[in-house]
Amino acid sequence: MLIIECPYCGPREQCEFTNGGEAHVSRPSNPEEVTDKEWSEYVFFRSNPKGIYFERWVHSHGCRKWFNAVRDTSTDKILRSYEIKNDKPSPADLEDSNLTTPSGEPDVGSGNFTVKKL
Amino acid sequence: MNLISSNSVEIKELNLHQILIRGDHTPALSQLVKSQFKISLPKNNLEIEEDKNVICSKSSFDQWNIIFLQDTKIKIDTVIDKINENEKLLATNYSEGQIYLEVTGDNKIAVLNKITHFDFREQKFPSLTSAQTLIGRVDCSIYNLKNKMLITCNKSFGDHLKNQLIDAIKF
Amino acid sequence: MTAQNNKDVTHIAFHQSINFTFDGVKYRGFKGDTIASALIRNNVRVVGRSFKYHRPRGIYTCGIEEPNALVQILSEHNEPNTRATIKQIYEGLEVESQNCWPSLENDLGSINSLLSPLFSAGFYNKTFMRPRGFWKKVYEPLIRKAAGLGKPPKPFRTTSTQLHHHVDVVIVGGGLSGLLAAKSLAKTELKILIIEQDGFLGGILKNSNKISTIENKDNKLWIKELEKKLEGLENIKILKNTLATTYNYINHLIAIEDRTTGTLPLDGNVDQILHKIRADHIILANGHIERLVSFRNNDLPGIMLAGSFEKFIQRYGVIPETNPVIFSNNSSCLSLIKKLIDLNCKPQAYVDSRSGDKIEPELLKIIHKKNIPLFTNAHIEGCDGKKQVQEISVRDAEGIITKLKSKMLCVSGGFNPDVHLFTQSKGVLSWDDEYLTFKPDKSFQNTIVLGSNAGIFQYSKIVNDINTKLSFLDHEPLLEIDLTLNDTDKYSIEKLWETKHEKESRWSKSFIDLQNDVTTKDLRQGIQEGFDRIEHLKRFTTNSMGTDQGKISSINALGIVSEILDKKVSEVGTTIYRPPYAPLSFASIAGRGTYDFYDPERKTSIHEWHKKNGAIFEDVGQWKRPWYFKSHPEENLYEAVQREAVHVRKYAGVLDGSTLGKIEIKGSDALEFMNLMYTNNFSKMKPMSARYALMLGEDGMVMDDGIISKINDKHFIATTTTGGAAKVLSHMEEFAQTEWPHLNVFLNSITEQFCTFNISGPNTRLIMEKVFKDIKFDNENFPFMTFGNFTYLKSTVRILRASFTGELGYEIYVRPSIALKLWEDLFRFGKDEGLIAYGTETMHLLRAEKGYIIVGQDTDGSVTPHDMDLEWMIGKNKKDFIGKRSLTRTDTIRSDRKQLVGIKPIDPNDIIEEGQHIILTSSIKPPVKMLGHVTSSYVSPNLGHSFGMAVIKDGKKLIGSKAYVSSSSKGAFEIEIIKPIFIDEENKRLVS
Amino acid sequence: MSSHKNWEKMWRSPEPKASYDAIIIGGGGHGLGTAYYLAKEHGLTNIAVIEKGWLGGGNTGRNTTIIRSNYLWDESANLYEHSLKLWEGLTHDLNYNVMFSQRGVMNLAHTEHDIKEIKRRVSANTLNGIDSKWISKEEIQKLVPIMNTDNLRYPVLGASFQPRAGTARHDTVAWGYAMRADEMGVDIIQNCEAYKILTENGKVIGLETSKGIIKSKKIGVVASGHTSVLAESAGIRLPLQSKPLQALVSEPIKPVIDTVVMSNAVHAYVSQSDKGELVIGAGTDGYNSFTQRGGFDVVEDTIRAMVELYPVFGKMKMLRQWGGIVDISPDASPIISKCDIQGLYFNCGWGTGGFKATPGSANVFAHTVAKDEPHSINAAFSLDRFVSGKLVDEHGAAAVAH
Repeated sequence: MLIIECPYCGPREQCEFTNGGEAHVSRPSNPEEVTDKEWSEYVFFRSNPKGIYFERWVHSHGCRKWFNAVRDTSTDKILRSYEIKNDKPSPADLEDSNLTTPSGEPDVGSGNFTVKKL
Repeated sequence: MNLISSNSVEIKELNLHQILIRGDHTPALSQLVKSQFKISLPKNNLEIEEDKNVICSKSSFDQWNIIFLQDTKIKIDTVIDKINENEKLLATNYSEGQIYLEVTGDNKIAVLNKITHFDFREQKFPSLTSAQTLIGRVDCSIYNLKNKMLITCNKSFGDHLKNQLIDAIKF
Repeated sequence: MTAQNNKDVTHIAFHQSINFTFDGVKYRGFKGDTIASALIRNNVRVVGRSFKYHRPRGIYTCGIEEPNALVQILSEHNEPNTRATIKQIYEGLEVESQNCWPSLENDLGSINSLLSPLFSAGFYNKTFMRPRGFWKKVYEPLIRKAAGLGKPPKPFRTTSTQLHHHVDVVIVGGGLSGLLAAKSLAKTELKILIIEQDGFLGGILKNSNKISTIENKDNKLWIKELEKKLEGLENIKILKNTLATTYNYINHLIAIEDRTTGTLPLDGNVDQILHKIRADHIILANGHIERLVSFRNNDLPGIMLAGSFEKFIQRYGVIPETNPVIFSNNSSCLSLIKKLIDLNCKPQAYVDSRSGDKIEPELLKIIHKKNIPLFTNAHIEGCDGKKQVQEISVRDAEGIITKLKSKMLCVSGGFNPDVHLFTQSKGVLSWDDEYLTFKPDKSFQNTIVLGSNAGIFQYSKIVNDINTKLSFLDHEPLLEIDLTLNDTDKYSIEKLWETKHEKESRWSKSFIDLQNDVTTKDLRQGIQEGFDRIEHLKRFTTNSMGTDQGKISSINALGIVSEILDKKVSEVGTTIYRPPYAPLSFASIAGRGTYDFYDPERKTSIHEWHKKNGAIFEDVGQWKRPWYFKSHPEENLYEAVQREAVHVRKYAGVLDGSTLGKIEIKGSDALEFMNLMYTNNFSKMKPMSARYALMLGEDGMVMDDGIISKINDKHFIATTTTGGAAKVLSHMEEFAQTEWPHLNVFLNSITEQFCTFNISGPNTRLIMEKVFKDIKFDNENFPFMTFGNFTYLKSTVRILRASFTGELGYEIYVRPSIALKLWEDLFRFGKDEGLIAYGTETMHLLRAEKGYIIVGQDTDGSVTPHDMDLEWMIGKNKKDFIGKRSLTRTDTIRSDRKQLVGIKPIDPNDIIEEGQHIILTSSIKPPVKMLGHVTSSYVSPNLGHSFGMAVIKDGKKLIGSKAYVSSSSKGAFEIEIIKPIFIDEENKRLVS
Repeated sequence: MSSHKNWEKMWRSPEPKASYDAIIIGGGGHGLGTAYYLAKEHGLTNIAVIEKGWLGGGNTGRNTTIIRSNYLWDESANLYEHSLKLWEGLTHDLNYNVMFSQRGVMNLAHTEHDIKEIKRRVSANTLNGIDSKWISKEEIQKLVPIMNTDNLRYPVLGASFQPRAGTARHDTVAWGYAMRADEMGVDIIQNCEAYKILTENGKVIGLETSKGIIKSKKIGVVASGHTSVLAESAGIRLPLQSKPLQALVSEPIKPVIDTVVMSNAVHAYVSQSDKGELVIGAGTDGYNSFTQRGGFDVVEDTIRAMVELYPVFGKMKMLRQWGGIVDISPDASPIISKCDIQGLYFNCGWGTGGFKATPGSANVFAHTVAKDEPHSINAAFSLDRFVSGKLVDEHGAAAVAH
C-alpha cells in the first residue's frame, strides 16, 4: 500500500484516498461547439502511460480535498503531489522514469523480474 | 456515560454540541468566531485552539469545527443563522448527527493501533492537533487534547465503532 | 545407530515430558520439542507421502523450509499442511500424516511410483483426452480425489487480531547480524522493532555449533545479556515467534505472530496477531538457507540437510543419528563434525566433492585425528533401502563405488541468502560466482541487507559491513568482536548440483522438488520439449510450486538448467518470488473484521421502534431499512404489502426516509453550481420552493435524482437516493474543487443531522394539523412543492410538501434528539385517522402506480432523460450542464432508443415478474429477439391486477399495442403496452 | 504410451524474418489463439507472434481461470457463448488437454437489488439460449455444502447457476495454441519487445522491435495492459486504463468445493484447482499500475468475505498471491476493432474477464485481421462506439441500490 502526501494533511496510507484518474484534463468550456469525437475524448479517453503519469487523488476518508500527483506507473513511485491550483510540473524538473523502451521495465523497482539486467 | 474501563483504557460517550463551518480563512470569519465563541481560529491546518472548554480546529483550508466540551449557554441555532447570513459561509449544527467518544488511559494508543493504521506518534500527531482518518473502516475525526483523545463519527456508524473499540480492549 | 538426546541445551525442558499421538500411536517428547524433533527422538523416519508418486518422505530440514514433514493437526480443527519442524508439541496433541491411504506404511497411492515413467512432467497435458467426455466423467474426478495434501479443515471462526506499528527501523531476524545491528542502534533513540521467527534470539549462535564464544562470553550468556539490555531500552521492542511474510511497497511489512506456541489454542483466545509495520528503514538480517544435492533416491527418509542435523542437536537437543555419513561440496560441515565428536559420536564417513587440496586443513586435521573414513573428490551416487536409507553408495575419484551401511545421510549443497523478502521489496539480485548463489544487489526502497542475507559468508567482515551500512543512521560504530569459531572464517564452495546415476533406469529418480516429485529428468525433458525459459519450466514441471516454494532446491534447478542450456546462471535468471514468504493463515489476514465487524450496519434513529413494531428489514447499501411491517406474526411480505398499499391510498401511511442522502449547498455561486450539476433550471424557482431534479453523468445517462429545496439563490438543500448519497456528494465535490474552483460554493453532508418522515395519504392534512397545532397546511398557505422551517419541542423542523406515492403528502425533516417523540406523536394523533407505518416494498409499489421511476432499478446507467420520459426536467434555455452535450450524439439522439412504458397483462391473473423480457412472439425457443426488460412489477391491490414498468426499444411508438412478456413459470404471456402511469394521471391528489 | 524421450519441441524459437503477411503483438492466450485461427481458418501461415517476455507470462498466467457466458447484453452473450462453444471442443481441436472442466459457475445474490439484477440476467440468458438458471438457497447448499448462507452480514438469498461454465488450465491453453500454430508455420518469437508501430500515410508498414524492424501490412495488437502504450506509438489513443487485479491460491487440500462461486457484492470468487489449491480472485485496485502487484488491503477484504462465507477456510493458509495488469474500458466490454490506420487492429479492453473469452476473441479477431472487416459477433465492440455513444455497458447493469 502506498503512502500519499496529502497537501493539506501530510503523508497518509493509501486506504484513505481514492484515485481520480488522469490530471489536467479540463472540461471543454463550451461543450455545444465541440464535435462528437472531441467530446468523446473528454468523457471516455484518458492517457494510460507506462512511466511518468499525472493523476488526481482525493483524500476521500480524510479532509475530502482533491489534489494532483506525479507517479511512475512502472514502479508506483510517487514523485510529488501538489494542489489543484498549481500548474503542471514540467518533466524537466521531475526525476526520469529511466524506461528505455515503451513497454520495457525500469532497471529496478517494478518487481516484475528479480535478476539485475546486465 | 462510561462505555468501558479496563486494561488501563477508559472510553466515555459524551453528548456535545458542535458547529461545522465551511468558508475561506478570512478576517471576517476569524472576527465572527472570536465574537461569537471567544476563541480564535488556528493558524495552520489540523491545529486546535482550546479555550475554556471550547475547541476550534482547522480541519482543512476551508473547514472549521467548533466543539463545546461542556454545556454552553450559547444558542447554537441562532448563532448558526447569524453566520449563514454571510453568503460566503456555511454553518451547520452537527451536534445531533455525531457520536462523541472521549478516550483516556495509558493504553489508549496501543488499543487504537489494533483497529486503525493512523500514526499516533508524537512527531506525527502532536497534542492540540486534529485529523480525519479511518478507524475500524469508519470515517472519524480525532482531536488530540492534552492527555485524552476525542473521537467523533456519524451516529449511524456509532455502534460499529464502539463495538470494535470494546473488542480491541478485551482482546 | 539410533537417536540420542543431547541434554546440554537450554531450549528443551527435559524434566517436562509431553505425550502426543502421531497416526494414532502415542509418543513422548519434551517441552520445547517440535513435532519433528519429538518424532526424531522416537526414531520415526517416515512422516508423509509425496504429492504425485506417493513415495515415503522423511524429515529433511529443521525449519520453515521443510518440503516433506507436513502434517494434519486433528486437535486444532483438523488444520492441514502444518510444518512438523515448526509446530511445537503440547499435552494431548493429535497429529496425522497426510496424502496417504489407508496408512502411512502401506499407501495405495504408491502405485503411482510404479507407473512413474508415464507420469513424468506435463503428462496431464498429453493424456486423458480420449475418448471424448471421459475427462469430465472419469479422469478428472480421479485426479481431483488424489490431489491435495491435507484433508479439509473443520469450520473455524478466527480469533486472531491485528496490530499496526509505526517505527523508524525494523530488524528482520534476531540472529548474529540482527543483534549486532540492534546493539549499535540502541543509543540512537530510534524506535526499533526486532522480529524473530523462533521463540529465542540468537540465530546461528543458538542453531549451530559454528561459534562457541562471542566477545569472550559463551553464546547463551552473550545473548541473555544483550537481550536484557535491549529489553530495558524504551525505544526497542522485540517480537518473538513472529515471521515476516510480506514486504510491500513503501516499506510496509506484514508479520504473523503465533501466540500459542507449545500450547493448545483455546477457542475464543487470541491465537495469532497479524502485525502491520510501517518503517522508515527495514534491515533484512534473516540469514541463509541450506540447499540439497540431487542424487539417486535423494528423497529416502533418513536423508537430511547437514545444517538441519546440526540444528536438531544444538537447538532441540536430539542427535538424529550417532554415526551419520556426511556429504558436502563446501566448508560448512566442520562445526557438525566437531559437535558429534564433542558428544562422543562419530561420522561413519565424510564425503567431500572437492579435491583434497581444496579442503580446509582444519577439517582434514580433525578427520585424520579421529580417523573418520574420508572420501575426497567423491560423490554420493545414490541411496537404497526400504522406506528409509539402509545403504549409501559413494563414488570416489576413480569412479569406484563403495557401499556404506548407514541409516542417516547428512547433505550440504551450499548456502543461499534467503532473498525472498528482498525481492518482494522490488530489489534486484545478482549472481555471486564465488559462493554460487544469488544475493541482493540494488534495492529500490530503504532496505538494508546484512550478514549472510547479503551474501557475506565471512565472519571477519560482518562488523565492518554493519558499520558502513548503518553509518547514515549515526549509529554507535561497533568495535571488532572476537569470536572463537568451530568453523573456518571464510566459507568456500565448489559447484555441484547433481551426481550421475551408476546405471540408467526408468524407476531411479534424483529429485529437485521433493514435495511436488519433480526429478532432474523432468527438467531435461521440459527443456527438450521447448520449455527452456525458467518460468515455463517451473509451470511445466511444477518445480518449486509446493508449500515450501522450492526454498532448498530452486537455485539447484537453475544450476542444472544453466548447464543443460550452456548458459550462465545469471542469464537463466530466476522466477518471481511471490509473497508470502511462508503460507499465511486466512484467519490471521481476516482478523477481527468478520461477522458483525465485516461491514457496518447503519441504523436510523428510530430503528428500535421499527423492530418493536414488527418491521422486517432489507439491506440497502450499509443501511437496514424496514422492508415491510408484519401486522401479525404469520403475515408474509405479499400480504403485508397488499394491506399497506391499500391503506395508504385510503387513509394515511408514513415511511422512514432518513437513509436518503441530504446535502447542503451554500455560497455566492450556489445557483450557478446547481444549474451545472442538475438538468433542471433553478434560476426562476421562488425561495422556499422545491423541485424534483435529475442528475446525469458526463455520458448523458441518468445517475441520480432527488428533490432540490431552494432556501435562496445562495443556499440549497438536495436529497439523493439512499444508494447514491456518497456518490453524489463526491461527484459534486469533484467538480466544485477541480473543474470550477472559481465558483464560491461549499458542500456539506447533513444526512445524519436530520431524520426524514414521509407521510402521505388522504388523511395526512388532518393528522399534520393535529400534530403541528400552529401550522396551516391548506393549499394557499402550504402549496405543493414548497417548504417551511418551524419549531417542534423547541427544535427546528423543516416540512416540505412533496410525495413519492402520488397522494397528498409531506416530508418532515426533524433533529434525531426529538425524532422518536415526533414519530410517536404522529401515531398518537394519527391512529384515529388510520395512520400506519409502511416499508420500502410498499413504497416501490405505490410510486410505480404513479409512474415515478427509481434510479438504480428502472435505470441501469444506460438510459437518458428522454428514454425515461423525463425531457421536461431539462431546463429549456440552459447553455450547459453535466451530460448535456452527450445527449446529442448519434446514438443518444436516435428516436427508437429503449424508452419507458407501462405494461399490464391481458389476462388479469397473469403475474408480471421483474427482470423478464418483452418479446414479440409467444414462443421462447431461443434465440428470441428482446425489445427490453421489465424494470419494476407488482401486484397492485389498488388496480386489482399485476402491472409493471419496462424499458423497451421504440417504446413510445408501441404504446397502445400488444406484445408478450417472458415468464419463469409459463413461457410467455400476452401484455398490453400503455403509458407508464396507472393512478391519478391528472395529479389531482397531490394538490388536493 | 512410449516414454517421453522422443517428444519433439513444442514450438521453434526462430529469429524474425524480414517481413510477414501479419504480425500479432502479444504471446498470451488471445494472441497465440489469433495466430492459430489465422493459419487454420484463413490460411495465413506467413505470420509472426511477437512476445516481449515468455509465452503465457502476462494475464494468461495470472487469472483465476473462470469460464462462463452468462452476460447480460445480446452482443456480449453472443461473444462469450461463441467462446464457450469453442472451449467445449478445444482439447480435441488442439489435441492437447486444456483440462476444460465444466463444473458450473454460481453468482450469489446478497441483497434484494442483487436478486433483481441477477434475475434480469438469467432471463436474458434463457432467451439467448444460454444455460443459466436461478437457484434457491437450498439448491446452493446442495452444490456447495461448505457454504455458510445465513449467519452473515449479507446473507445469501439465491444465485444464478450456469452448468456448462467452469474452469480450465490456463498455461496449457497458451502452450496448446502455440504448439499447433507453430506446426502450421507460424513464427513465435519470444523475448522480442515491440517498440513502435511504423505507418506511412495512414497505412501500417511494419514494426520496430528489440530484434530489428519487421515489415508487414497488417498488425494485430493483443497486449492487454500494454495495448495503450503500443497504440500510442502509432498515434492512436484508446479509452483504456491499466489497473492491478490480484488473485491468490491456498495450500492444496483434498476436494472441498466442486463448482465456481462468484460474489460481486463482497468482491470475492473461488474455485478449487485439480491440484487441490483454492484459487481466489479479488476486485481491482483503484489506480493505474504496471507493477503486476496491488495493495494488501484488497486481499484482506476478499479473505474477510471468504472466511465468513466458507468457515472451513478459517484454518487454511494463503500459499501465493500476485497480480496482473488488466486493461479496463469505460463500459467494461472489450474492443475488437479496426481503427483509423489501415491494417492496424486492436483486441483489448478485456478488463477482469479476458480468460473466458480466449478462444472466441481469438477466433473473431483472426476474422477481423484476415478480412479487414469485423465478424458479425464482434461488430458491436468497435472503437468508435465511444464516439456514437452506443456502448455495451456490462457494469452499468449493476447500478446503484435504490
